[in-house]
Amino acid sequence: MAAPISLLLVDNHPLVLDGLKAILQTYDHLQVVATATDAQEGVALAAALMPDVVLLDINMPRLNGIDAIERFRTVAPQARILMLSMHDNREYISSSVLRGASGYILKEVSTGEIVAAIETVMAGGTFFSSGVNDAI
Amino acid sequence: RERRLADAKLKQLTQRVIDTQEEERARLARELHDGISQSLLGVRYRMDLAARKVAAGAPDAEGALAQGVETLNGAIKDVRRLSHDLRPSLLDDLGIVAALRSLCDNFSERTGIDATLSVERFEDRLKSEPSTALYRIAQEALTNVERHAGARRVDITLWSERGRARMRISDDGHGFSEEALPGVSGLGLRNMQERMAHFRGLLMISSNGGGTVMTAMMPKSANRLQEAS
Amino acid sequence: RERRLADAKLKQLTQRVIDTQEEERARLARELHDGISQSLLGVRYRMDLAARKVAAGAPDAEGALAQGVETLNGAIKDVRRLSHDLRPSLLDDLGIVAALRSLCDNFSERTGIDATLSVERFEDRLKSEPSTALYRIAQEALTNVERHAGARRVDITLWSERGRARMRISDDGHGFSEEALPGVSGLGLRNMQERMAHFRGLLMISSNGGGTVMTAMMPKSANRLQEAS
Ligand SMILES: Nc1ncnc2c1ncn2[C@@H]1O[C@H](COP(=O)(O)OP(=O)(O)OP(=O)(O)O)[C@@H](O)[C@H]1O
Ligand SMILES: Nc1ncnc2c1ncn2[C@@H]1O[C@H](COP(=O)(O)OP(=O)(O)OP(=O)(O)O)[C@@H](O)[C@H]1O
Ligand SMILES: [K+]
Ligand SMILES: [Mg+2]
Ligand SMILES: [Mg+2]
Ligand SMILES: [Mg+2]
Repeated sequence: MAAPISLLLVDNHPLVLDGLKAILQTYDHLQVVATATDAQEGVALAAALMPDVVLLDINMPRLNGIDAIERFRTVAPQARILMLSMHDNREYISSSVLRGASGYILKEVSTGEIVAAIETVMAGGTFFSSGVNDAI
Repeated sequence: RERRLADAKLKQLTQRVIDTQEEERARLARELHDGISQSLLGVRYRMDLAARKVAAGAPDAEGALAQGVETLNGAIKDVRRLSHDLRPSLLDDLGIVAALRSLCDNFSERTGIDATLSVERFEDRLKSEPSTALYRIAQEALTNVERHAGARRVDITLWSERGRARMRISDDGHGFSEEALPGVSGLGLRNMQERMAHFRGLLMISSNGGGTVMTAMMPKSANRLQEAS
Repeated sequence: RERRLADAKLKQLTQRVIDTQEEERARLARELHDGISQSLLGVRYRMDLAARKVAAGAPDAEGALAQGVETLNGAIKDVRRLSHDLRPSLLDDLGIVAALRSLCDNFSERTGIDATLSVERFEDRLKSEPSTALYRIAQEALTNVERHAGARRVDITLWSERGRARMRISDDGHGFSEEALPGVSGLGLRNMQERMAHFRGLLMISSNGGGTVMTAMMPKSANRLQEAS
């Protein structure tokens, strides 16, 4: 069996991190290797752990997710960036893509969809979740 | 000149209101976005987890559900608190007496300053807007007591005088001098008086070394049913 | 007499300012209390139901959970909308251009009036508060276009003039006469000008049968980094 997809979760809200981690861990082909509540900390972890996919929140104090994309790309070029956001706003989506994110999904979509997004970006594709498609 | 003065006063007031409103909006938006939304997402993921465990016949779906319910209860409390701060539904549902009582209770609990409500021969016949005005006045007065008075206790008394609603708020703090009054710095006292003026009521303020007393006097026209007096 | 008139006008305006704020709070409180709270309680019941079914080994716990998740998603959307209306996080995260673009998109979609944003040699160096001010001015101007202009299209242009931010909002409606301006009825135009005045900026308003043009001019001091001009 292939090695599981390694994931780094970055979100400033612990309840989101805990919840997301708990559910993603139940999938055999996924492995959450680290979580960070701060984008800067996330970048450092990405550099150290070289995850396959980074799930990245947008609204975070200090450094926001969109501004952090380039830093992740610099320290861990192989990592796919999947934005996980509260906003279905076109402006957020286009800036994310422009800066190098491979996908953009709303936080409240089903876990099945989050997993599908992870698999898609892992395979080199792009993924935009249901609520987001209307916006682009 | 008079007119310019009035204009300047209005400008200053508008400016203060715009500032406070913008701050309030930003604060609320943050609470909704960073607090409540995120908790709800936490619940969302727990529910998915529970559903997955149920589907797989795994044993501890109940654990995931319990965690979700706990987070959800917290979020429900936050929503209630926010909406209550904005406009106490108690005011609409139970009237001014219950709303003020709850205001006093919360205030005492939060600040440690003893706050009590006495109701003496008060007939609640106020329309909704004057009720809100009295509630806001009490809210702002308590805020002042907390911030400025150095008081150990504050009493709110509600009564009616020939059908006219009256509310007195008195604290045992160090008071303030008359000179502090007409300053433009504070919005609180000014707002209180404007609110009363709007209903052709009056707010009397007196303060000395023994504390501060504010008396709000509503006219009969603030009542729901108007009869000859 | 002059003075009494000015005073009465002042009172009336002050009252409008307070009333508007109170209305906004009341509306928010209602949405939180009647809308979001109730949805969350609904979710809560579904989760309890699911937990009991799981405990009893009953089959369709997943059905109850799915219903709960659906309601929860609705509540999350409602919270998002509320928080966005209060203060668009776009303004903080991506700046005024993105926020105005999104404002135009939403406005067009909602009203059917064509709204576009043009950005011409604009360097976004505004501090946060002046950014918010421009956004609010655009919001209020669009509201006026919707309510009063009878316009088919409105254009917002953003540019910089020797480092100073400029925003022009023009519509192709029927405009209004100068006399309509100094009336006590409206708060909108006055608020816009107050917001600009606060940053030592200016709001120019001109209107004729061919439409209305508002130009907001920020001074250099509204920028983050101040250099000699
Ligand atoms: N209960 C009180 N005890 C002592 N001093 C008071 C009391 N209430 C008001 N003051 C004095 O009166 C001043 C004006 O009060 P006001 O509520 O108008 O403004 P503020 O509280 O300073 O500011 P704001 O209410 O606008 O946040 C206060 O700064 C304070 O010095
Ligand atoms: N774009 C416009 N086209 C035509 N008339 C306008 C436009 N903007 C403003 N007006 C006129 O100017 C008046 C004043 O506008 P203002 O925004 O100050 O008040 P309002 O919209 O009437 O009320 P408020 O904004 O306080 O809810 C309006 O009543 C309207 O007659
Ligand atoms: K796993
Ligand atoms: Mg966040
Ligand atoms: Mg005060
Ligand atoms: Mg208006």
